[in-house]
Amino acid sequence: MTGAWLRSREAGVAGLILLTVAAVGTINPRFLSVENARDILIAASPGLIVACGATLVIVLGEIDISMGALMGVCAAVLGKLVSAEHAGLPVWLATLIVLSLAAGIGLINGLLVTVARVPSIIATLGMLTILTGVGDLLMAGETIGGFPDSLRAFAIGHVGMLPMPVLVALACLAAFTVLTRETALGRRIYAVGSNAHAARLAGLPALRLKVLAFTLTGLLTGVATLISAPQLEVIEAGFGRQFELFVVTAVVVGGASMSGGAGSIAGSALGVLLLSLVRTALIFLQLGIGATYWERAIQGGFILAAVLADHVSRRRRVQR
Amino acid sequence: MLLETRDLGKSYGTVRALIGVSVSILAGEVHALIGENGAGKSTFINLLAGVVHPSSGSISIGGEVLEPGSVRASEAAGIAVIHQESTAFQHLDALDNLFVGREPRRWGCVLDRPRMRAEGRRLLAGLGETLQEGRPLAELSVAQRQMVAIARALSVRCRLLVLDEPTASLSARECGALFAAIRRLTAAGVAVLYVSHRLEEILALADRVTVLRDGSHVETRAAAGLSKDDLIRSMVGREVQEHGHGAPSAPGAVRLAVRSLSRSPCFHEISFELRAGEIIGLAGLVGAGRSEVAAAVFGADRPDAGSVLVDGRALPPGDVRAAIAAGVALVPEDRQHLGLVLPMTVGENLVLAVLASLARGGVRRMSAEAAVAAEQMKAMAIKADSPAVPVRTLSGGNQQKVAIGKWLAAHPRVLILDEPTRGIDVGARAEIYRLIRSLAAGGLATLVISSDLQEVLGLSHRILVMREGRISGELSRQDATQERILALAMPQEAAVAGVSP
Amino acid sequence: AAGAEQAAKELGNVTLIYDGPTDGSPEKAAALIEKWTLKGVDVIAVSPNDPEVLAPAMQAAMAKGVKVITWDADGAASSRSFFVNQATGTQIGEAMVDAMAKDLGTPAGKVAIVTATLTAANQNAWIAAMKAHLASAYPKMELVAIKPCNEDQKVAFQVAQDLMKAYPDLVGIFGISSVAFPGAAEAVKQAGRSGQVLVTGLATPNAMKGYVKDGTVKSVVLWNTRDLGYLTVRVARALADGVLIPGATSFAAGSLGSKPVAGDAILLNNLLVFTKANIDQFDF
Amino acid sequence: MKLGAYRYWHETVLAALIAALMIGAAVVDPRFVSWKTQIALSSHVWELALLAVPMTAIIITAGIDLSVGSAMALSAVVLGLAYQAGANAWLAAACGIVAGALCGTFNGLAVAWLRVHPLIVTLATLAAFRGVAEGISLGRPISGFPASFTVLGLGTIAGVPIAGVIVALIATAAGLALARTPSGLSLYAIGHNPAASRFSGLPVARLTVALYALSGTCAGLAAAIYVARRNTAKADLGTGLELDVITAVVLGGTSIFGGSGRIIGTVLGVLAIHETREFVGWHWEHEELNAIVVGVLLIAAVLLNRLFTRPTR
Ligand SMILES: Nc1ncnc2c1ncn2[C@@H]1O[C@H](COP(=O)(O)OP(=O)(O)OP(=O)(O)O)[C@@H](O)[C@H]1O
Ligand SMILES: Nc1ncnc2c1ncn2[C@@H]1O[C@H](COP(=O)(O)OP(=O)(O)OP(=O)(O)O)[C@@H](O)[C@H]1O
Ligand SMILES: [Mg+2]
Ligand SMILES: [Mg+2]
Repeated sequence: MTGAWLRSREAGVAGLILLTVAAVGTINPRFLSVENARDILIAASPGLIVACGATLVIVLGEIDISMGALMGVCAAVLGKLVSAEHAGLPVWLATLIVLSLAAGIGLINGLLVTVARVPSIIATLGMLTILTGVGDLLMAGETIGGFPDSLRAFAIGHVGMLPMPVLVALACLAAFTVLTRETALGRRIYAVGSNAHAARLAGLPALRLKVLAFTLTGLLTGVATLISAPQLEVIEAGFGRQFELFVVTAVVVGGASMSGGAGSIAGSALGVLLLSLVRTALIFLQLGIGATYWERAIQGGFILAAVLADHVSRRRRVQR
Repeated sequence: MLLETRDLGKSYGTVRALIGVSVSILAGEVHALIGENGAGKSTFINLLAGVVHPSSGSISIGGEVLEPGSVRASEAAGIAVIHQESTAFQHLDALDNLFVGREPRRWGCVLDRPRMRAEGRRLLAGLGETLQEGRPLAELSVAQRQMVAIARALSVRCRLLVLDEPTASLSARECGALFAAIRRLTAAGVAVLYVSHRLEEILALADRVTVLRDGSHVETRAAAGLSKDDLIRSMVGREVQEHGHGAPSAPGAVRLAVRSLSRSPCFHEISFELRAGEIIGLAGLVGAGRSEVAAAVFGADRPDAGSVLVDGRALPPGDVRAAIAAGVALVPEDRQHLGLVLPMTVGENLVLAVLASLARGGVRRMSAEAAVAAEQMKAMAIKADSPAVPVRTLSGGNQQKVAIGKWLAAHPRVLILDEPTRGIDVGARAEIYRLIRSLAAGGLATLVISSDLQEVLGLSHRILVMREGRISGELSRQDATQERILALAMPQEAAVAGVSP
Repeated sequence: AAGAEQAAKELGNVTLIYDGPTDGSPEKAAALIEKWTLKGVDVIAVSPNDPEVLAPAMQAAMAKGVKVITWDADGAASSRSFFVNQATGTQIGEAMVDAMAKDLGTPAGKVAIVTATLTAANQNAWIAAMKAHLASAYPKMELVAIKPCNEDQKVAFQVAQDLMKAYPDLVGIFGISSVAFPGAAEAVKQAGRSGQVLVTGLATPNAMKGYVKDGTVKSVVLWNTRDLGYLTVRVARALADGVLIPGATSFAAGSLGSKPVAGDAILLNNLLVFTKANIDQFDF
Repeated sequence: MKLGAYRYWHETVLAALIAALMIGAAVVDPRFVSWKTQIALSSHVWELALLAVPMTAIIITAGIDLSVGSAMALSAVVLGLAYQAGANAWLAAACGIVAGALCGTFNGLAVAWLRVHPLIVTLATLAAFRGVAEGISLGRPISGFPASFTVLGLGTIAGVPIAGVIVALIATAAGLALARTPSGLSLYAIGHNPAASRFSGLPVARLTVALYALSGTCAGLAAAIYVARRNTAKADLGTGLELDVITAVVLGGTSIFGGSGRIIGTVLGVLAIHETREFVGWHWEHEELNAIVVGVLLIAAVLLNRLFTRPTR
């Protein structure tokens, strides 16, 4: 059992994380502070939350790339609803509306993919484009500010030692780990992604599972917006841009397969952490101003190395 | 009477896959269902399983009418099905595979792992297997996977167990365990509906036999006293020329020489020579490594050691294109995944292997391609409306003819046929045999891999037998008998129990 | 915008059309200039987000007889007739450095810059000026890092957080875009280091009021965008009417009075520094 | 009625949509549909069209290339640096194109030989290529190319933009190659079933590498055209272009699952997006609307196609 785990994708990513942390920590011990760990976790929490849903979608053999734009729309709507200069609704009502909106968009994605049988990459690419436009229209080049304190407290508050966003992320991770590993629903999701035809023969409700996964991804995107947007005092146009790219990359780095059936919540979470580490690590390495211009290249190379290394080692293990 | 179909029919557009079939199945009997490719056997089973919706008619089980087109209703009524195609979930482990879709649960949603484990062990033990938990099914052997699928079907407390060609990938040992399990079930009053192209199995197992032809019910009668010829006549509706031995033409020069070819763990130290005009049969149990040898000779896999020579010249290892250029052709076992591009047309598939050589100046010559396609369709007697229909729409036998014709168009010097007639009905089979013989007579060097001993015996000039990755012996056509081949093929210690015939 | 609309209303014969790429892409901005050239407007006032990329399109517009002026930021001299100059890149960069030095009291210690993107032309011009000014005027202030936030406030926030931890003796952060500045300020505020790590940069007073009042930010550098809009529309009208011609030395800018013209630049020259004392007087 | 036999439903639907749009535009504002306006606006589409051609072939093989925008930026920067280093502008352009080809070859090798899913490879190189572009240029723009070079982006032959002529030639060549060469048919076979293609002796790995290399080369060429038009080489150009390109290709009827698609469809897809965008921008002056209209168009085209073609299974 432990032997199998050590050979798994999760172990590989965890190893890379440890290696990065150890290396950067050796060069700059301040990297190893509790404070820094906390900040990295806070920054990673929206990714951790949405990756839960994205993992389900990818395990089902589909893909969702509309999350970033949806986040932008959710943030804009949230801002407009709660801020005093716009609607000024009570926080609970605004929260409810934002979450329903996010889940609703996810539901539409799901229905497009299942009922209308639009390939998921096209459906969500279309949704991404539409939502980007809607988000920009809502923001209209302005900023929206004035979040009530209760909302701010939710995003930057603590429960004991734990920051709220991290707490929410951990709760999501725990719930989805149990969902995928220990419930009939979870195993069915893997079954459908593994072999759609066999799933049909086994009478599994593939379409309903897909709609559910897309809806959950939407809903989680809403949750992620709620914990991250009010971290700042104002919301700018472009909030959440390219977030989908980050999440999909992280889930894939974490071992999910584009052809479905494979992937785990733990792997995806580790993928998010790994990718979240890189930017901070680069700052702590204090490479000087010139190195700044190579940061994106280093990040890209890092992803490439992680993915290629795994594929090469996997190919050595399984022949053909 | 356990189950009764009344006037059951199914049409796909204009294709009438099943026409007014009324059959009854009795509790405790093994009821065999036979027919040519495309006769409607799988369709009949899919209707019982609720996978497809009938166009007409009804099914009643235990006197109650079954809700049509619902997998869950069929399951609830006690019908368990093992489908023809693999229905395994490769990413899940054996335990999940056994129970997905009807998991034992606690509090409505959480899996009851201990119960699954206990139940899974019990089910697999009944088939002589042990439960391998935690390993994805992809890591198990084909036979182990099939046994998991069978155990899954048995896990339902069923009244009718349906098996659609369950033994296609099982070796003798597993077949024995399966037949024993079937007999236990029938003794307990469960009915078994059994589909197979292996007529020997039918005669050994079945109590009654139902024959379908072109979607229609031909007859149902008791199996006792029937002969293989009776079954064939009933399936095909005419006499089939049983394959007599063609006269072995004088073998020519050595075309293909394989020297100490090894690829661990699949096969070791394989050496043989194949001459022009010769047909060698390669026999062995499933998993003996024959397909792997073929793939290595063809350059699809890279061997660890050894060499392959065509006309005395060594082929670079692991290079399909070099092998093809030297005149080697392989009709693979898995025609759906390796042999054909199913969504493409018959014509395109037929010219795929000769595309480059038909082109002039890097531009395709459509007329030349059409001519080649037409020639092969005629030579192989491929039944298709036109070369422009997708191969996918053809019946299995005709697909196989396309897979062979595609290589004949390339005028190979060495032809390797891996299970050329698996899943092919008697009529189409006879045509393929005739073709292989005439090609050999024309000087083609042919290697035929087959699990069907009749086929190997009937076709080959010489027979090689493989056991556990090694060549365990060679038999000339005069010396070869089923018993001697089996003796060479069987693992030394394995029990011979339950092997058919 | 408010200033521009006011000018348009005063003049009465101006139709104002606002257009701009939603994602700040220079390519799209160039495409917009080409579109308006085709549609045939009298004057295009460009705030070039990338002077180099926009230059060919602006030149083409001038060749078609459309008057092109720049405002807010300048373009290549050959690509426009006048620049409504609120401040040059050098002035802006130096003003930010000076503000930081003043806020620090003793201009010494490590400082860092959070910029928009590594390729943002205006920001890069300011950074160049800042580097030069730091080196010549404040040698004791050491610039330790320049980090992009990719025009994402969350990233600006996180980058500023990381900078404070990686350089515990950091004394100041420049947020040199309207996105980077509030993000950096929020990070300092949440870290509880308001007053220890000073933040300054460019942003509108409204976005920064909170941070100025709680002491996280002591100065915000910006020009009066309201006046700039007003002046720009005035200049455009005058240019279209042929009233403003090259060689003029002053320009009557309505309620702003007379503004000096230096070469091809109409000088607004009102780089502002907002502090706790004056920020409430501005609303934009 | 046998509708199934007609193979060009998607193209027909797209062409009709474009025609409807143009007629509508002519009614609203005749200036928009004038030859002069259309030629002038066409300069906005050449890079998109150029990259959509190899992307069509790649998607036909069930692959994808997300790195085209970044490869284009890297090519442009290499072009600029070579020019700054004293090379003649045309030689510099050649350097840029070679850089693009190398980017593409890298993708191709990773996909074909290491057998990593193309989405994953190019997701990583999407960041890596642009990062290298930023690194070697330090984010600075390079401009001041001679007029003899900018003619590539701005010049016309008999009233037709030179860039357009280049794109038309490449698209025609690609269309013919797909329909009329062994390699073309091989790409469709690979898209449907790479294993069977290999077993048929098709040069799967070689074609795959060549295809991605071609995509990189076209990115290099697109970079040269862009730099010539805007007289600036910079590391941020082509940001987000990959999504536009993919949108155009799938709008043109190429199946994202591989095995089907035609250049003519892609050309119509590019045209549909281009005209829609330009008209929306022309008439409503709302950049944001563009995105919404294109997104709706994308989904609507797939749905419309469903109405006409029954899935055969
Ligand atoms: N989904 C489908 N669409 C169209 N035709 C179908 C479909 N499924 C089966 N058919 C047709 O129905 C007929 C019966 O097919 P079926 O699979 O039942 O045959 P079978 O007896 O199981 O043959 P085999 O021995 O090859 O398994 C064939 O002509 C087949 O082409
Ligand atoms: N898909 C697979 N997964 C795991 N092991 C496999 C798989 N296919 C074959 N094997 C293993 O590879 C070895 C050789 O198999 P191979 O298919 O070459 O046998 P064969 O003699 O050709 O049998 P067949 O009658 O199926 O063609 C066996 O040990 C078998 O268990
Ligand atoms: Mg069948
Ligand atoms: Mg085999």
